[in-house]
Amino acid sequence: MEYVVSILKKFPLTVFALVVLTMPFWFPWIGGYGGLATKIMIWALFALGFDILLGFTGYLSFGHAIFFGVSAYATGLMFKHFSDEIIPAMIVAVIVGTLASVIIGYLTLKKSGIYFSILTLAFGEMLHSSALSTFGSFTGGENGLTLPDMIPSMLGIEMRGEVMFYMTAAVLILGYYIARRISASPFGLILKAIKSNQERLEYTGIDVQKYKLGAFVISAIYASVAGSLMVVYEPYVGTEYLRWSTSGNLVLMSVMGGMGTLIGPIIGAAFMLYFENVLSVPLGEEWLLVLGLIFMAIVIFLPGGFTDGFKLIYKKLIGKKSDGEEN
Amino acid sequence: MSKKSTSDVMLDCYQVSKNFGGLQALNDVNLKVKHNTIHSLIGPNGAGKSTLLNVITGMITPTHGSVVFDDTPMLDLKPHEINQLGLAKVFQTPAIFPEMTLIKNVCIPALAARDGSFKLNMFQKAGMKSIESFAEETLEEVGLKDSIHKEARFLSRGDKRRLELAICLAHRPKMLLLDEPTAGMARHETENTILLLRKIADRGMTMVIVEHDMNVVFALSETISVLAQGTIIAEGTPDEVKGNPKVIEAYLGEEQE
Amino acid sequence: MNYLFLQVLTGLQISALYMLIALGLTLVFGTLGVVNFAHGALFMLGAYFAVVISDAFGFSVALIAVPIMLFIVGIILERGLIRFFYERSHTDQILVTFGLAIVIGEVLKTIYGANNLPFAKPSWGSGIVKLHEYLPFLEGFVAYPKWRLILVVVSFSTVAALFLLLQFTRFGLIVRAGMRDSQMLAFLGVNITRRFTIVFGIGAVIAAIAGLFGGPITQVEPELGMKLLIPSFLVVVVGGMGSLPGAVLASLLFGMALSFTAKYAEIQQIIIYLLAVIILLVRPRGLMGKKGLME
Amino acid sequence: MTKKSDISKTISRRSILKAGALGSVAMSAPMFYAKNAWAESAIGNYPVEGDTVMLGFNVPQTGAYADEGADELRAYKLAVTHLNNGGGMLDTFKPSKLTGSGVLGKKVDFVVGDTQTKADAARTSARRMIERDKIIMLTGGSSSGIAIAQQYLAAEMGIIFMAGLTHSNDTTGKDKRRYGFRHFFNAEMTGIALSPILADTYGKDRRAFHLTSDYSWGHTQHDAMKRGTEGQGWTTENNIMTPVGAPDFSQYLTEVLASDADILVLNHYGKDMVNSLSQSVEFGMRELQKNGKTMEIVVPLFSRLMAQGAGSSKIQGVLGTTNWNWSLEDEGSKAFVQAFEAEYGFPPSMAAHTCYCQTLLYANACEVAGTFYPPEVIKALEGFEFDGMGNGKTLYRAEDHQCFKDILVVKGKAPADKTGEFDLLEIVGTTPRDVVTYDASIFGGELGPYEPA
Repeated sequence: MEYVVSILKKFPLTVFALVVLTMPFWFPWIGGYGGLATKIMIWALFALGFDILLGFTGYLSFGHAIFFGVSAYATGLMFKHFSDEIIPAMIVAVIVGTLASVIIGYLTLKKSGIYFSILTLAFGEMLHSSALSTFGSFTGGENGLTLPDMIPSMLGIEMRGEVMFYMTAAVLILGYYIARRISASPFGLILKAIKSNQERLEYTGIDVQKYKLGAFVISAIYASVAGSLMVVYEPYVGTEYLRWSTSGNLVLMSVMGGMGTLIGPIIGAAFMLYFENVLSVPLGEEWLLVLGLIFMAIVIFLPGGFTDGFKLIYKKLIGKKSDGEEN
Repeated sequence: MSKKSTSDVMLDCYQVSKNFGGLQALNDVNLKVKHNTIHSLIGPNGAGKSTLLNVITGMITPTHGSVVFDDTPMLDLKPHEINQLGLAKVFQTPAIFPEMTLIKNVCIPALAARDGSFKLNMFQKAGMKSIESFAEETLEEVGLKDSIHKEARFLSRGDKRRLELAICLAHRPKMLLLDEPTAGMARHETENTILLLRKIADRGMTMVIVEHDMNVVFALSETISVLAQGTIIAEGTPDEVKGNPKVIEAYLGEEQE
Repeated sequence: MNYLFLQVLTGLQISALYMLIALGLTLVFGTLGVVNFAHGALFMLGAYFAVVISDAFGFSVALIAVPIMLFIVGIILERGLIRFFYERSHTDQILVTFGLAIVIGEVLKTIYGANNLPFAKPSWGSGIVKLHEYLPFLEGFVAYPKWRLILVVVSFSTVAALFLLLQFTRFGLIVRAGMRDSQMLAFLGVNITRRFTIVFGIGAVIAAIAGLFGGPITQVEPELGMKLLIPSFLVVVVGGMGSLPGAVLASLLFGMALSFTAKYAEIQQIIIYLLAVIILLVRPRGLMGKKGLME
Repeated sequence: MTKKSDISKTISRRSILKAGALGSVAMSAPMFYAKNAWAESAIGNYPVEGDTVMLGFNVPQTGAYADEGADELRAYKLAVTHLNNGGGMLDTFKPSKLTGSGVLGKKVDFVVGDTQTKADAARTSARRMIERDKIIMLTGGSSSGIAIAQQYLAAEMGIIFMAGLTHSNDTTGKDKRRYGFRHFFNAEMTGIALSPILADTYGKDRRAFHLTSDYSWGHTQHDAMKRGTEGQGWTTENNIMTPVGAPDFSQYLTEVLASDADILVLNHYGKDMVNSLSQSVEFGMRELQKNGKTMEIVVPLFSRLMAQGAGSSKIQGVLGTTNWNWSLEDEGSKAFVQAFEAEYGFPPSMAAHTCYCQTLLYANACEVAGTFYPPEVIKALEGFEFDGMGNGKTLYRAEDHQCFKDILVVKGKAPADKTGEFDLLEIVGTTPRDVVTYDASIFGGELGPYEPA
């Protein structure tokens, strides 16, 4: 047991990559399937980026679906009007998502606490409503942006099935690597300090506003890549990509997995999608009720989420040892 | 940083006034703090000491007046810009990063000193070593070397103050502002703090101290300014201030309330 | 003239419901410092209780019984769950009450189904009022649903009652003091905990009133809580968290905005969000917010 | 339900097939034992292995349409029982090759998914059923946007999608797909069928005010009603798009009050309908006198579940159209209602009816084609004409995969005339099939190829 944990601690990225890349082999044994595996990767990337904002700086955005959705629409529109090639589409999508995040971040990050949450929520709902009605002719309104008979491809290789899975997995592993580097960097240290004591930080010569914007934009870039991949994976854009419930799900995932740990939100995303799509079948109509109860139990008894739970179990198993040095 | 000051005045508050609604918190306050001195600010409760400190650190904008630090006008500057100019503040209740280890607490100001107020150094791991060893030295200086990997929230109140002092020092400021640095400390802790501050000052640090404990004030200060009802009523060396009738009146007035 | 009058009346009437929901939300926040995302669910619970009881025993029984029931529910919630979150972060409060809202909604759905339960108004509240008979400046025939006028009256009376309670009673005095500094009061030996429980109960009672009088208008279904929670939250935040007059002002603003833009769908569907964004950008703490709270 | 070994064999067989010859030989080995002539061209989950055939029922179990979803699921289960054991409409459906002992010699089994009334969730759960549970046919849905989202996915993956309740013209109009089929009627037919009866009942000189759900179904519904009623001499005073899921319509109703209109057309469905209708009545829209006429409310798409939600006092006398009602007296409807009531204790909704029919229609097409091979099944459905399913002689039009049948115009029953809890709608007219048949090309769109890319 200790040996396993020591390997985990020494080679976290390698272990992570192995678990992700071997998913096609072990996932079906627990009732998973290909499409879900890819979708988990995409949401994991989304949640991972969100952790750089919520987990590090403590800013609870209820409008992060904006970047996921805006980028998804940009990708879809590129496919529709430009070409099936994913590279230009994804580049444009990420640029659009990033621009949106710079503007919205600049306007909202001056507020904190619930004012920030509500402001991001208001921005999100505004865009969602516009996508449904005002811009309906571009977005396809409630029907979603449909892309008949097209298969996104990269340099002529069709992006479906396993090719898509491994591409997404590679992006996720890269994303995880980058996030870990950020976490260990001076930049990451200062982001975590924002959550810890923002006022002290301001009086320590740090331009907190810029760091917050930095975190916001980075997390929005993750969201944009995820949103874009979503459309590559399935050439279809639904309006609910922009809806507050998408942001809400993201929050649920991060909290259940464990905020600020990077791996936590990934586990949270995997758990939630697995629950929603596999465990919901035996549970029937009441699955959402069960999920709500699980969520509440975690917030009440295990504020650190699953990752905290694992730590507790581990400590129980090996007897109490070391104060769990942060990594 | 290396800019040479043209006068021997490091901090110059000129006719600073602040109005909160109808309340005149500060009224034409003039305060000059000289290089390499410890300058104390005393006065009864509600005299405007905290307001003045907050004006200096950029938290409050005065109604009128000016604040010049090291030849740079400081009004309209944000707290972090003021800090980058070399002015660090030790808060009344210790302001630290409670969930972080001591070493990380001190690395942050060290980074701010090295990289400025913002740097997108997401991948830079190199150079962290020197920052860390510098942080360690600073912690050693304030006497916290033994617990550098402890989380700050587990420290005693006195140690939290030391940590905060280390945070301020790690930025290599030109001047320290201390808001009641010994509040709530036991006697021996207070004495240790006095020694520590003396040691720091002797290496060439300007300090402004707001303090209630007269033992601390008289043990440390070269100059004392007395603030009452928003105005400076007396200023001078400890001995001059001690005998000033206005000061006695101001303090007695407080006691009668 | 008639048109303008009707628009104003409609705006007033839309804001009445927002106001009732926002009132409990902002009271609980201002006093207890708790961000209660489950408040919409409490409103919905009130509406379900109201429809079930008034079907079985008539509306007048419900009028008495539902506020009492919600008061009890509120006290159980506060004692059993919310009080453990006073010391936790606002984020945690949002999260746990958000979870609670999902659970309440799903339980109601399991019991009563996802479709609307028809809520029959009592006979004294149905029908229309011919306003032109009372207001001489109206030309021709101008009528408005009686129930909606009752809602406006109930809503403003509730606001007034709450205001009087807080402003002119000893209980209100302590609660208002507690809003400023709860530790201080605890030192003074005031049992602030019990009063906080009661405040949460009062919040739930206001939700019950909203359910009783709002239910017949909006119909009763398990997503109602969430549907009204978001606009109500916007009302509270735009008004300034914890400010009762702010909540009143913001709900009036939203109500009028929704009423006057009704013809222009593109604007109307985003108007409250647009207003919220603009107001919060210009006035960071909302219309009447206090510095320090919620930051 | 599903064998583990099946699932673990491959995560996505199609991609492997495409990936390389080696993989394809290894993975598709079992196919060589399939009896069908088209074995080499696998599409979707064809060929079907083993002795059961799997159907996927994707219905809203959570969210706003959960009750409709529950009723649809009841109908699907009943359909599976009848396919395997006989009974129900199997005895009335003509021409039918269904035997009541499974389909093509295989036992029919099913899996269920939750669409959550969200397009994205619907697609994810559809994928689960397609990729993991190996369904050969997908069906369900209770909202047009979601049906269309699933229809595109199904077409991409080579799975036939038998749409459930979806009334938007788009489903078989601009968003039609070769792999999607709709038994339910649509907004265009509502417009054609309802308008003459409205003109007969309320007169030709009427001014209508529309309130319309702001999404694709609402738009097509408004469009069809506007054209239909204006063809009868009505004028359209105004139209306001209302947001989906609005709990309060008072601000729009105020506009109606202030206008010159004497008819209010509510292009809403589900809870929106219940809310807007109840509130319209509350605002006195049925007592008001305008232009010397009594104001009237029209609900173009009517359903029994909605009528129940609004309460019979409010729907009394209100006109609308419906796909089917349990009170119909033909043999097919009677057989279905009887079987449904015997199983569940209450009559089925129109959503249940269309889902039941779709399942039988698909199964029969397989029998007719003699294979589950999708292109052949599609050809068997295209242009198929049948009877005995409750709507008289019905045609699955080849050009757009839309069913054409007689359309029922219904009126809300007065509380006094009700014979029971579920007796809410009275059929006041039937518009014949050839009247509601429109030109297939008017909405544009392409069906796409028989064999997906």
